[in-house]
Amino acid sequence: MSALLVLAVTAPLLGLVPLFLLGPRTGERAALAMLAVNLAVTAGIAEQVAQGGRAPGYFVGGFAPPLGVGLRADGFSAAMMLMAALVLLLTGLFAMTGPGDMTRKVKARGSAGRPATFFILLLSLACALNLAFLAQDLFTLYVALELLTFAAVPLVCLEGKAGQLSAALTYLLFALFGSVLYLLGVVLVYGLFGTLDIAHLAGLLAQGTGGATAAAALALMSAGLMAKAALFPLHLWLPPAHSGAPPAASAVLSAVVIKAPLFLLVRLWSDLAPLPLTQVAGPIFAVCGAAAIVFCGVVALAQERLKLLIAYSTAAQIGYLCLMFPLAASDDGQWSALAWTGGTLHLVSHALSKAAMFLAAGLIAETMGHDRLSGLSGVGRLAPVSVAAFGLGGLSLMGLPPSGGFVAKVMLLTSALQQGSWWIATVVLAGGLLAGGYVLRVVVIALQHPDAGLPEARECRWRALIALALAFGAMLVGFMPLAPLPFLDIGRPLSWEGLLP
Amino acid sequence: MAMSLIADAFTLVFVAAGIAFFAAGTLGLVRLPQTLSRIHALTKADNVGLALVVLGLLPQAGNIFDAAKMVAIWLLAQLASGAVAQVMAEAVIAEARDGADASPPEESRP
Amino acid sequence: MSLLFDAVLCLLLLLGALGVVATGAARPAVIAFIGYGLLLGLAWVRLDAVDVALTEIAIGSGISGVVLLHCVRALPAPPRAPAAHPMLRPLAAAIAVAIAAALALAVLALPEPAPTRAADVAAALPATDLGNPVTGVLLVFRALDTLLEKVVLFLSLVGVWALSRDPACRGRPAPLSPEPAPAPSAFLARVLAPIGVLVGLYLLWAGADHPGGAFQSGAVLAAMGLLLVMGDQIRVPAAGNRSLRLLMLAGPFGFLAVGFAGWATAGVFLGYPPGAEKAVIIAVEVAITLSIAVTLALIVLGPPADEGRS
Amino acid sequence: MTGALLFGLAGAALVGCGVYGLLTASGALGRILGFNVLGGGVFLIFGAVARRGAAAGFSADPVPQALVITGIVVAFCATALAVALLVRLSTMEARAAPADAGEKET
Repeated sequence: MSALLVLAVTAPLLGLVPLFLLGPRTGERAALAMLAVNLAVTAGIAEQVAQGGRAPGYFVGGFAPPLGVGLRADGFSAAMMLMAALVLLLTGLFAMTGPGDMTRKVKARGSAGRPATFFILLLSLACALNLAFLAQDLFTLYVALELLTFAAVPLVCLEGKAGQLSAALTYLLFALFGSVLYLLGVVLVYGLFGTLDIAHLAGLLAQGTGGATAAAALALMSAGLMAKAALFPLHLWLPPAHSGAPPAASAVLSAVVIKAPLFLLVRLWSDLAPLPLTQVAGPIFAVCGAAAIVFCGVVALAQERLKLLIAYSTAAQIGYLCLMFPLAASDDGQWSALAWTGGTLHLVSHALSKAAMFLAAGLIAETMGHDRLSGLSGVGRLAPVSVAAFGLGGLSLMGLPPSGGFVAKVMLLTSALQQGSWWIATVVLAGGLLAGGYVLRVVVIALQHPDAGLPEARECRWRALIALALAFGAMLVGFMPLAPLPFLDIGRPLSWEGLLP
Repeated sequence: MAMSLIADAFTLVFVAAGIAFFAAGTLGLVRLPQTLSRIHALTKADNVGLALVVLGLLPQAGNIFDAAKMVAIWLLAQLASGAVAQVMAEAVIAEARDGADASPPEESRP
Repeated sequence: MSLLFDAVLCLLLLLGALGVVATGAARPAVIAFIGYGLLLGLAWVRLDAVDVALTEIAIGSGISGVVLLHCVRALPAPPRAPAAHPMLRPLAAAIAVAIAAALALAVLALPEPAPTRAADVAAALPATDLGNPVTGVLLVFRALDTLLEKVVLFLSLVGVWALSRDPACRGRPAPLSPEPAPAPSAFLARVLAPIGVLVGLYLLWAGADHPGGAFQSGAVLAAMGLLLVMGDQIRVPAAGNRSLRLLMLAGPFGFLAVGFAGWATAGVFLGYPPGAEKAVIIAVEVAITLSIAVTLALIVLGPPADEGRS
Repeated sequence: MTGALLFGLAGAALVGCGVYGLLTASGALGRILGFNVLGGGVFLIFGAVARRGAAAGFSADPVPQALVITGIVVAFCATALAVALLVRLSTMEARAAPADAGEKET
């Protein structure tokens, strides 16, 4: 049993105590320390997975599933945890009260003037995300999703403006609707099988038991997760919530928060559902994904506000993961493995690039005092590092080399072409063109000669460098070899083998 | 045998009477025109109704603790409904007075 | 006979639910919801789930009801909503009926004999020394869920407080009821609160072996606290109060500390020391109960008012 | 027909009611109530599942019962947070609206 799995879930929570009891200054330092510990713990888990070649597990309280609940880290979980921990730590650094923040009156400081609340929510997000990536029990996953919702919603309205409050309320209502659908599916699963442990359920489902009710339960859980992940057509809550939040909050919301329900969607359909069922459901997800890429991409092109543009881009990019479902569920082992790696790499590189872009947009808006695209010409002179971070992050969205987005899209494209899914290949390419359209539009405006006099302000340099670091991270993913990554297949298919007596 | 028959008959009569009071109280709640008279009908009738039901169920209680619990429930319900009826009535009267003043209750903030 | 009672209860539940969703006005809908919660509590008793019944009535109907009624009072009367599309209601009804019918079919299709974990719980429960299997599941077998659900409760208060205009959240929440409290309220608080506290403590104590436990007890204690506040018997505490904050953290973090201690004593996270299981479990329950009581009451009271009013 | 089945079917009907409420509600409060009715139905189905699982001397499977208790508390947290957001939003809107708009409220 690996104690690191327990630490991944509990260590972030320990930071809440100083934040809640002591002042924000002490609490902030403790929170950043715990986020660093979180990164170290997740790195340790990834190391364990890679070294051992199998998934470490833990039975909480010593009770083995199905009576107890188990935690387990396979290669896919470890990769996602590492990505989330990195983004959370860098965003935490971005949001910390830095030199000059106390003296200068900076309007949109990282934590929106509420450092204690912001870091409590950020640490809770770390706990919820790790739990979502590790838990192997459908109800524990429900608790993880709720924890995620309760940490994410207040982030949207930290500044307390009316628009943010109404966006947060819409977000909460969508998320609650999603949870209750998910829970309904869980109830049916328990009624059918008397267990909620994913490994046990996968075994039972593979025998073909459950019939239509099992399919309905999976569909209900998926619909709930789609509402939480803002998958088309349930994406309406995302743009106002993600664009209205303070920059650091937008970054984590767009980069990592929606990744947890997406991850669970993948978990559900690639590890839990039997293959024949996935082959039926896959094309449905792909159609939703394609609609998201095209529809939200076109809407992003038409946006006049920088942050709204990035938010719509998030709603579009979620679609790529859904294109993976039919490709990864095919009987053709080689090309399905390539699609699987491509989809995962897309999740990771999108997280890094989107965090970079939202942080950069926040700095640009802070420098100019607004984020209307029409008034941003020449901002490249005032905020060169931010604009560079935005452009580099955009590279990954467009799928141009060298970037993680490029590698991921090439893998998806190859897999689609090899399997004869021409329409999926077309959507991948069209999505890249749309992304190129909206990213280049911003970059071109930023590099133009200024129309009028520019304000006196300058970008906050150290914060811009954090955004740039994230964008570089997204670029680095692009140096992966164009082949299925064996690490992601460690620990699949799910089982408690080696842990059960 | 005969004892339990008598006890059952006792229960039947008292619970039925209690239900009749509840029904009357509910009818009053639905039919009476004014809030104050509704409160009056409801609390009076329900308190008596609950008392009769509890009394009727006492012979059915398995032991003295269960019986004591039922009596305690009745007493607590008495207390709560009496106090709540008073508070509601005061609120109704205050509302009527404020309505006559026609001054909008602007939320005051320092 | 009892099936007839159940059928009538189900019918009433359905009518209650329709009363909640089909009433146009907010206040009647909320009152119908409170009634719906009470009926649900009865249904739980009929399903042999007294623990759930207590939780549903205390939290699902009681404290939720207070929160919702408070909301109705705080919201301005909505301007007459523009008439919805005439097809909306029939369409929604059709969708709702279809979903209900599909779900009913799924319920009817559940396998017989029903799969159950009862045997596993029965086998593992004696080692914990607990008599109430639900408490066993909540605090021993699935303790991780319960621990994190305490964090959810804590976060929901953090979320409510984040709505305060004072970023430091130090002030007192605005009073719930008009001040000074009406005499009957004060009387009720003086007489009922001691009895209620006793009931709450009894629920906590009984929870190890009989229906009851931390959630139910915490909700009753929270209600008594609110009663005392509304009856002007105690003052709403300031959100910045250090000992208040310690109490809020006691539940989740006391539980977490016991979880870590399990590593030393039982060799596993969230394990209990062999031989002293019941004592430690009850200690955890006491800490959780205090936190639940304080947190629930503070959630109802709402965000602290602006600074300078403490 | 057993009691458990009856309550299971009632739960399904309550889910239908909740969905209807969510679809037709004109304001956020209506949606919050619809969500709660829907949640109550889901929990009731779970209760029926638990009752069906009576075995080993227990009158019901304790695992789903414990999960429902957790679920009820989480649903309450959600309701409370949504209500707090709604109240804050409406006070802000009331304050932002011109003073004469508030006349007809009394």
